[in-house]
Amino acid sequence: MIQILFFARLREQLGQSKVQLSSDALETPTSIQTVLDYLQHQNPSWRDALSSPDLCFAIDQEQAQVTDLISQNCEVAIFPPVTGG
Amino acid sequence: MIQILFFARLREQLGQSKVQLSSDALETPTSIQTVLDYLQHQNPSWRDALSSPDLCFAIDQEQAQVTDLISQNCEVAIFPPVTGG
Amino acid sequence: MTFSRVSVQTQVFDVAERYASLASNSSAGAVVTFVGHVRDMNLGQTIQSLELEHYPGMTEKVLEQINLEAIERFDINGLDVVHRVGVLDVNEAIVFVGVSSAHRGDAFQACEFVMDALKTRAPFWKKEQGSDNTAWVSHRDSDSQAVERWAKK
Amino acid sequence: MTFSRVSVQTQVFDVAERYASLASNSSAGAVVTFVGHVRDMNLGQTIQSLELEHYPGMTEKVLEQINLEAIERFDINGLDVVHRVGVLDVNEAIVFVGVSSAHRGDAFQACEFVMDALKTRAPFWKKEQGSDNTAWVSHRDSDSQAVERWAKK
Repeated sequence: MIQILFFARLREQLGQSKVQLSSDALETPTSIQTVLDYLQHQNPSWRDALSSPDLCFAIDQEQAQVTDLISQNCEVAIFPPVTGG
Repeated sequence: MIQILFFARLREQLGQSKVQLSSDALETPTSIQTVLDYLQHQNPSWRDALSSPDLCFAIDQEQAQVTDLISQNCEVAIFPPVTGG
Repeated sequence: MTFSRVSVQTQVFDVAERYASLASNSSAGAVVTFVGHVRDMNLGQTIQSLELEHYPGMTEKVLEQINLEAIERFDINGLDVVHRVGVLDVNEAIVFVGVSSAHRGDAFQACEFVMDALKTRAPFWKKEQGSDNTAWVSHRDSDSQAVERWAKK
Repeated sequence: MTFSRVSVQTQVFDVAERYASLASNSSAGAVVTFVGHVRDMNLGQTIQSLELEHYPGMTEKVLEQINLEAIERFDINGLDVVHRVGVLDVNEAIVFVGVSSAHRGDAFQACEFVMDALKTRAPFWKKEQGSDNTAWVSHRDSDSQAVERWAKK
């Protein structure tokens, strides 16, 4: 299972804060890009939000690139650029 | 009259915090260097302290160079490099 | 041994208490603090309140990692970082970064380094409640530029 | 209108109160403070107390001039400088420089600029009472170097 978390503007756009992909939904290892493509395919209304060029990513709570690989039981986070401080 | 103030290490070395030069002691305008020479001539025991290469100067409470000119009724200050903060 | 602390909290923090704790180390010499507050205006709009969302778990890890990097790069004795989340009113303090060091240059640099890194790496997001509407705050290019000067040559 | 204040005083100052006063301007956004303390050691000797001499009249003028320069160079809302004179114990605060600004970069820079300028231009002199002897503190070359980076190109 891969857990996918959404934050801030993206969370509001998608209307939810997380989705879980079961192990038969996507073969692993897979890239964040493949997850993005899969989610857009499953939910066409998410296309705009998930193809925003400014999205940032984390795998298991560490900053990641869209090409980085995910294995089973990973926690993947997708969010807009951070604006704290 | 020119009032001359000494601070910190220099004040202790000279054993006093100020001297006043009457208007007939030195013709004005005159430079700080001339005042230094005059003081050393009048008080040979001040020679070492007043020829220290690190001395700093102010005329009427504004930073000055040893070559800057002084007129009557000026307040001249001579002191070691500052160490506040 | 360097004192390092991070806290992500909904409660108001006490700047005086945090400053005093950093200053209590008698070899400190220099204490630099940064405090960020909710501004009453942003991009011409009056702000009424701010809501701060974050990524629990990752936030703390990133802040601790930034502190470690600061301790490695600068000669400092103490480092204290607090960031609030939840709803904040205008003028409330959002973030505190305090650094103590024997040298003022290191204290200033470490404090600025931590702020620049936090602004670009810590997963916080601000949503502003203005007089007219509510909007997510956009990332500033100036923050990305600010952090670039710390890149190791 | 920028708030600017300088104070040279024998009394202890209250960092919390000075910080609160800078932060109370709701357009501030960023508040950076520097506090310098009496260290317990200097050049390997244990320090018991510090005596600060100054040049009354010139000191205040120089501090006000430095504040004016900071206000001219940086985009800041408030600037508060306090420096103590007289006898200070180990760990007591010597100097406070607080800056408020809409921008953290300007707040950091102005605070560091004021400290560098004060260290090299304000007529204060420190005398340390150590365990063995009493000695005037020497000027540090690093302070002269620090101020040079602010020279206008």
